[in-house]
Amino acid sequence: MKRNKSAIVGLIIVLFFAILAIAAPILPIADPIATSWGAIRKAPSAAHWLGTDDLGRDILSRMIWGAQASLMAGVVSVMIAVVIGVPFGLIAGYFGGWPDMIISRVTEALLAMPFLIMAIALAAFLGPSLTNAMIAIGVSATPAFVRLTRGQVLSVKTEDYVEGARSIGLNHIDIMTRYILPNVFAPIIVQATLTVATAIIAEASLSFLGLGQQAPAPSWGSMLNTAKNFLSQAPWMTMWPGIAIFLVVIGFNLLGDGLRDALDPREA
Amino acid sequence: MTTTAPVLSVKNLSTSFLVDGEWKSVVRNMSFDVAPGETVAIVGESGSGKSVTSLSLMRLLAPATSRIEGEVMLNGRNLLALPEKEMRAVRGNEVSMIFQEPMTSLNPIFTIGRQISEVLVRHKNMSKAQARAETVRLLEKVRIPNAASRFDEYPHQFSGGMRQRVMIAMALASRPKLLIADEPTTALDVTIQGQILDLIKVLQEEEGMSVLFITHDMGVVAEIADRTIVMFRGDEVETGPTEEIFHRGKHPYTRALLSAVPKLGSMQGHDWPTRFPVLDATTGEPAEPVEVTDTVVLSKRPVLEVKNLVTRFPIRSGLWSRQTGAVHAVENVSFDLFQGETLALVGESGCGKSTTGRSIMRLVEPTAGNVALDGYDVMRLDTIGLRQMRRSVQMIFQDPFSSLNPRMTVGTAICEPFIKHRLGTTKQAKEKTADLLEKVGLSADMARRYPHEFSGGQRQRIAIARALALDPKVIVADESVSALDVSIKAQVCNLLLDLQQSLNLAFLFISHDMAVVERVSHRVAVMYLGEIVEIGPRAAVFDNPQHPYTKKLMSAVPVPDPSRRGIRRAISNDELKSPVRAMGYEPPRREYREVSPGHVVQIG
Amino acid sequence: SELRIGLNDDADVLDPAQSRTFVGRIVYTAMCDKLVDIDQNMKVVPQLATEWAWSEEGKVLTMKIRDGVKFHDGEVLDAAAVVATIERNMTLPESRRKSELSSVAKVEATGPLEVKFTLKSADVTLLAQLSDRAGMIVAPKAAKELGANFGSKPVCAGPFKFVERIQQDRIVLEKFADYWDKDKILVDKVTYLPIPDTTVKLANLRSGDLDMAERISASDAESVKSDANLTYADVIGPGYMAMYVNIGNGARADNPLGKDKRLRQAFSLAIDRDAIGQIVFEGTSKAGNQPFPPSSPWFDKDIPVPGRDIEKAKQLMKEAGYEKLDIELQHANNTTQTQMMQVIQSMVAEAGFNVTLKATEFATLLSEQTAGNYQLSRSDWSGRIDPDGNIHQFVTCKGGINDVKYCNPKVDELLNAARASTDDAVRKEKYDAAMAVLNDDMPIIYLGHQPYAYAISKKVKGWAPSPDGMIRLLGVSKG
Amino acid sequence: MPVYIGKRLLVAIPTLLIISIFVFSLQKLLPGDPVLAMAGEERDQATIEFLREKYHLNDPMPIQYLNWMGGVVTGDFGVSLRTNQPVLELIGQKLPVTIQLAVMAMFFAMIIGIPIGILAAVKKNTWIDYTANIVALSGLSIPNFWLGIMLILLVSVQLGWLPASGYESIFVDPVRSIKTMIMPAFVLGNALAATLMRHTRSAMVAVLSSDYIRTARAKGLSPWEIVMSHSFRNALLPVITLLALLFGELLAGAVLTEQIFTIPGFGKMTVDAVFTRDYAVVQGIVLCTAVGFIMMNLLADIAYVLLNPRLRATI
Ligand SMILES: Nc1ncnc2c1ncn2[C@@H]1O[C@H](COP(=O)(O)OP(=O)(O)OP(=O)(O)O)[C@@H](O)[C@H]1O
Ligand SMILES: Nc1ncnc2c1ncn2[C@@H]1O[C@H](COP(=O)(O)OP(=O)(O)OP(=O)(O)O)[C@@H](O)[C@H]1O
Ligand SMILES: [Mg+2]
Ligand SMILES: [Mg+2]
Repeated sequence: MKRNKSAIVGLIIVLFFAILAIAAPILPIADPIATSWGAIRKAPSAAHWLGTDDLGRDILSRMIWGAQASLMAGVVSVMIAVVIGVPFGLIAGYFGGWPDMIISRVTEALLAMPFLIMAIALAAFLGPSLTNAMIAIGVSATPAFVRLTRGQVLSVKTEDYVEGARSIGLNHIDIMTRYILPNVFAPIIVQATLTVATAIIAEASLSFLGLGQQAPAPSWGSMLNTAKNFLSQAPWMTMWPGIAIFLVVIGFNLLGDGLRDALDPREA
Repeated sequence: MTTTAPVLSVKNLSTSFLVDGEWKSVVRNMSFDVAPGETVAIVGESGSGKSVTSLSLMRLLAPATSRIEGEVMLNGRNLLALPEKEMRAVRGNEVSMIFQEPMTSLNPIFTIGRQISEVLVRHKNMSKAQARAETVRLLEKVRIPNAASRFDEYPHQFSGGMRQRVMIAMALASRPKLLIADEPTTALDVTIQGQILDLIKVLQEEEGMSVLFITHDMGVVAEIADRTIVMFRGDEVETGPTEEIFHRGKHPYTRALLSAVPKLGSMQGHDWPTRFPVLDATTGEPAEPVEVTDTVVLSKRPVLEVKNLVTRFPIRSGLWSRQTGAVHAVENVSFDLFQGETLALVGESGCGKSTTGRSIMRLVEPTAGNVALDGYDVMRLDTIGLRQMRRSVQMIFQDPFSSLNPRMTVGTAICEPFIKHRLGTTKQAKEKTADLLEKVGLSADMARRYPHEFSGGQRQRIAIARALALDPKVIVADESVSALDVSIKAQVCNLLLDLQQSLNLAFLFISHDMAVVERVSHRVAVMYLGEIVEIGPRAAVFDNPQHPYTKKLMSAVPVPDPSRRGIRRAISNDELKSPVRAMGYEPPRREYREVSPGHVVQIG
Repeated sequence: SELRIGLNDDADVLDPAQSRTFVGRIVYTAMCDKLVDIDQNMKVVPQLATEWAWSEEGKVLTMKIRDGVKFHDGEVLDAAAVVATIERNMTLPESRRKSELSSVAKVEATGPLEVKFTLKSADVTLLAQLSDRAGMIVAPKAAKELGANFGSKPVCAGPFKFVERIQQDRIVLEKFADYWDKDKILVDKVTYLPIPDTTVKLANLRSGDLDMAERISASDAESVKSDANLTYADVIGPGYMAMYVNIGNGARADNPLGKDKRLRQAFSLAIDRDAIGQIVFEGTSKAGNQPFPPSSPWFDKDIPVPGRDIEKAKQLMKEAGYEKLDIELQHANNTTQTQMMQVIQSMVAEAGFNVTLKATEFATLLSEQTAGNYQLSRSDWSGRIDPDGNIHQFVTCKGGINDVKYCNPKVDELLNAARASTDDAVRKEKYDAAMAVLNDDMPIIYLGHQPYAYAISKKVKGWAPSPDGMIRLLGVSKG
Repeated sequence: MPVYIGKRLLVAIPTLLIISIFVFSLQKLLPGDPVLAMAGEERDQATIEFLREKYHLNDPMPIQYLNWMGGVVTGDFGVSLRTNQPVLELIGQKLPVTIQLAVMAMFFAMIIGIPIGILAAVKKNTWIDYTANIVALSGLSIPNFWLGIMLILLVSVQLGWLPASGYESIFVDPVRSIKTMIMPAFVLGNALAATLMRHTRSAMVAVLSSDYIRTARAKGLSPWEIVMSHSFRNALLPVITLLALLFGELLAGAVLTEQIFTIPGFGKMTVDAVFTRDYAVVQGIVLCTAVGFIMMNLLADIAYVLLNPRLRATI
């Protein structure tokens, strides 16, 4: 019960930002890319609730518009990682043998590859766009999910109910999707909610390489990146995106905990 | 007997749990005494509050979500009022406890020795070396062979029975005044159960301690307890000397409980399996037990023919994991099973019963042998054929808790095979599910629930319903009732018998519970170290056991008759013989003798 | 006493023949003396060469070498050493100095302390080249021994000698006791530390871990000025900031901006160069429209830095037949550039240019620019002492870095002529004429000139910034 | 055990081969010409041609690959295009730095993440648990550069306790070496702590509800003894794999942190090499981190097995 309360708090936080992101075009806020040379790096005030940035743009409005890119970057790339990583982990863990050998080796190789290199390569390959940034982040987050899933599957596949599934004549796909997958989801959710944070921050470094949200369109990550240069002159430029990322991370983690419990009929 | 002051005196003990923000009372107004040297048993069906009572005495429940009221006097001190720190000095010292699950109650990553000597270091201020010496002594006392050398071994290197003995050693380490044993033998098979019970009795005499023994096995109660407390849904419904309770139990529930107890030898004179008498727990009125009609069809070819089945699990080690040996789990097993017949497969833990069942279904690949189902050679089937075959043979797994997917509603679980084998539409599948649920005595609207929302007995029935979904001809029932408590055990057995009668099913009934086997089977096969050492009609095997192992098995069964309480088995501390053989081991050729028609015994 | 200097990034190979980076040059300033140096007014002054003379219409250059100069390893620096070094620069396969010395036909010792350069054709820019890496004289023995690996243990004749280098961490030099002008060496040890993050650089300065930091960010200027322990100094460098328009480099040149100079002029007019300086550089930079800063004697005063004129820009657009124009602008992915490009993006939007920014890391930018895979590309030129170095190679038809592939015979003629003359007045005339053409064709849109900004601990005495951005340490002490 | 290790090392060979092919094909995959970046501002054509020849960049890729691999197996990783330094020597310079940073960061991550994780598990669903979660997650979401610079400003500039940046070899001046690493290691470790904390917590929750913990309580052990001796090691088991993963990540380089504190480690070198397309260096680093990664995993698995007696017999 208590647990669900915190899940609801998480849901509210995430929804709050999601709604902001979606409603950005209709909210009565300033144009996020309208520069104002007369209002450069102004501290929060009545006119600009969260202050202005290095080009005199309204930070509040940039935060709201940026929510879209950042949430997308966080959620979509994690989804990509899950959608690729989990099935491969499932196959490696379930079948063992050479599929496992191949998947594990490639996973290890990918893990050893610096993110930056993969990102540049993908940027060159796929061309610059937010979508491709998400793909890049997703792909580089994948190995962790493969490993995690594989490890879980190894323990779940020895459960009696898996043998039970075989005994009623189910095929491998059915067993994997209906018996194993639902029972390995808990740690995957924990990992996914943690990865959301990494992904949001990673988007910034990719936009820097020309792969993510391109200037002047805002994202929290790239706002942070810019703010880095004005840490002492305009601390609020760092503060707001920092706080937003923090809240979203908390939100997703609480939600993840709740989701994990909700997916587990024993906890409900 | 209780002339001296009691060691433990419980007054108005009530326990409640905080569930969904509300206090739910689970144990109410328990009052009882335990005198020095006395053994008191608490019996009752699953969920009646036995474990909660014992945990309350030890104050081992999570304080945040539980509330314990009343008075627990241990040698004049109220345990419930002690500060936690002092309570810690009581736990494991004055009162110690043995838990139900020997497999999980020991920390897997510490040595046995350390876990025992910890108690001595903690409570007796012994040095490491002293504790070690004392631990070895204790291990010897509980008859662990080579105690000194096994001090540094880990739990997984011990068999279940030995682990339970380790738990006992641990509990006895500080020479407690009171030992609380919560179902210490339920998970064990009869031979080991017998050993453990005897061990407790002997030690109790030597140390003069009192024992609070929790169980739902009336046979065990009869054998061990001086006095018995019967619990029913959180209430203490009856207390008295064991004999009183057994012979003159007043409460209807007590009588219901007793009548449900299968007694070995009670089937003498019956030709066919017989349903258990069912008593109404509130009125205590028995329903007449009905003898089942003859269902066996001997005229046709057996539905299942097993010939020279061998299953071995390779053991690999060394460089490149070369095979160095094998577990000979099933060795040259042959038998037939006729339509409508129940063949029981009995034997001690690890003798290969489950593996036999799984090999027949090719859930493990047998090493050699033939299995014919309705005349078709199961061993030659390809993947598709195998899937088809599995429509005809179904298995009910040993453990109802773990054999259902915890994240699938039972409705989905039951209709899944039906849908996957394309036997009908979704609607038909729903109808079938409802029908099956009712058939196994549940209601159709339970289909939406998840496995954890059912009791063990109900879950076992769900497993049965699922097995029936494909209208199989043969059901392999692996220890389907062993883990259930008496009343439910009776219900499930009755259910199986009913189903056999109405659907003409053949059962391969795997069990180590001899009393149940006697009641439900037509024929019995006794397995020992992977081989069938004796097989024959039930009456022949039970009344005239030939093989020494069969005899040992029979004698180990506790008899629910308090008058036999003094009787001791010869205590043996032999471990299970191992079915592990080195590479190149040739199983000896076995000779068999037919004692009477169909009753065959291995003679060498 | 030890002087600790924070550099913006790490140097590359420490071999004057091979090195390419700006920070490398900063280190050489302390380690390797050159034939000639430049002074505060960018005039060439003696260093290892005490005097020199041009003859035969600028085809022969004779230099007198300073007497009594020793290399760090004790070897004597004489004419032979100079010849060896110049030849090394011209012939070492790895040498990056070849193009700088491409006009040299022959170099020979005409006396123990006299060197003669014979040129293929008149090239007055040579002197300026010799004031930089091409003119740094290295110890012949060491250079021979180490060959291309000279950078691992460079031996020169500067005031400080090499001690050790840990990549990305530090370069340590110590006082050279036998330096020819050793009285001016007032510190015992110099350590260069690459610290890319400007905030961190300042923090190090404030905590006393650094004595001096180069290229601090403009946004920190104010706080440095207000810090009682620090001094702020800046100087406009010889380089420029510009945007290159793809005029004729491959298929992507085929776009309105590349084809129609009116659009380029409109683009340039839509930019408020002063505002950029204020917003991005806090007023420390200089607005500009030519390859030389307005303060330079080479600046063509007839083409003043234009103010922003949106109306005119729109007018030009209309003439070219456009209301709106989509343009893709690639730029290096550092924050200052990103900021600057966003400013420009929003400025030119008012004239109807719809600019899409494409941040690229530098290596990619470079290859895209060379390959012509861009429409508008933003990059900087660090600048050369001689005006030729800022313009010739960019816009002459065969220019080595003519990435815009601009080709105008008239411009070629003017710029080649400017090279040949030793008379500054003549040269200026030619450059002005070329500038007039270029300003009209506008293949390169110049934006302005970046400052070199320094923060120096008050403990450091006797230091002033040089217009070439180098950190000269003679006469500098630390109290 | 030696056999097990040997086997693991053998299967590492294909992994390394895959990685070497991956990393080698980068030359083709990444845009940007290494030679252009090397040629200097003037990009002299002759120099460019010379460099291409010198570094065999004109050879067909398979030949280049084989040449390179041939070098690698004989211990020659080529030279840096940028600085002419042998790659092996460069790695030799950076590796100790990176390892020191990684070890110290791991130390911080562990002393923050594990105790908080344990505490949160013991006090599950209380305000302590919630606070612990928030503290740990804030470590994950506070930007590294912000924390780093704030620390520099506070600890170095204001208080003058620690050097603001730089690096000193631990063999030359251990005290200063540790001092310069404290802040960067903390910044890095702090970010990892969240992951460690969340996983420790869930492992610990599972352990605390197990039967043998009830047994331990029934023996009269104090909560402290139970947590420290009976649960901790058990909960550590699943965390070990994670530790290896995290440590591997650290080896691969903590670019931003190294940059802020100007620590000459792998991360900075990788970034510089990637940005200047100094492929010999990139390849060397990636291979080296891959080996490190494989070793860490191996160590983790060995630790896992050693801590888990049930598995001990299997290897
Ligand atoms: N921690 C708890 N919180 C809430 N309810 C509990 C808790 N522990 C036990 N119960 C409930 O208390 C009741 C009594 O449980 P208890 O474990 O004492 O049964 P038992 O008699 O030991 O049964 P069994 O024979 O199956 O061991 C059950 O209904 C159970 O669901
Ligand atoms: N997959 C396996 N790999 C190796 N050995 C196995 C495997 N399955 C079972 N065994 C071994 O085969 C033997 C027979 O096991 P089986 O499960 O058939 O015993 P059982 O008679 O069903 O015992 P229980 O009454 O405890 O269920 C045991 O020694 C067991 O350890
Ligand atoms: Mg119980
Ligand atoms: Mg079994």
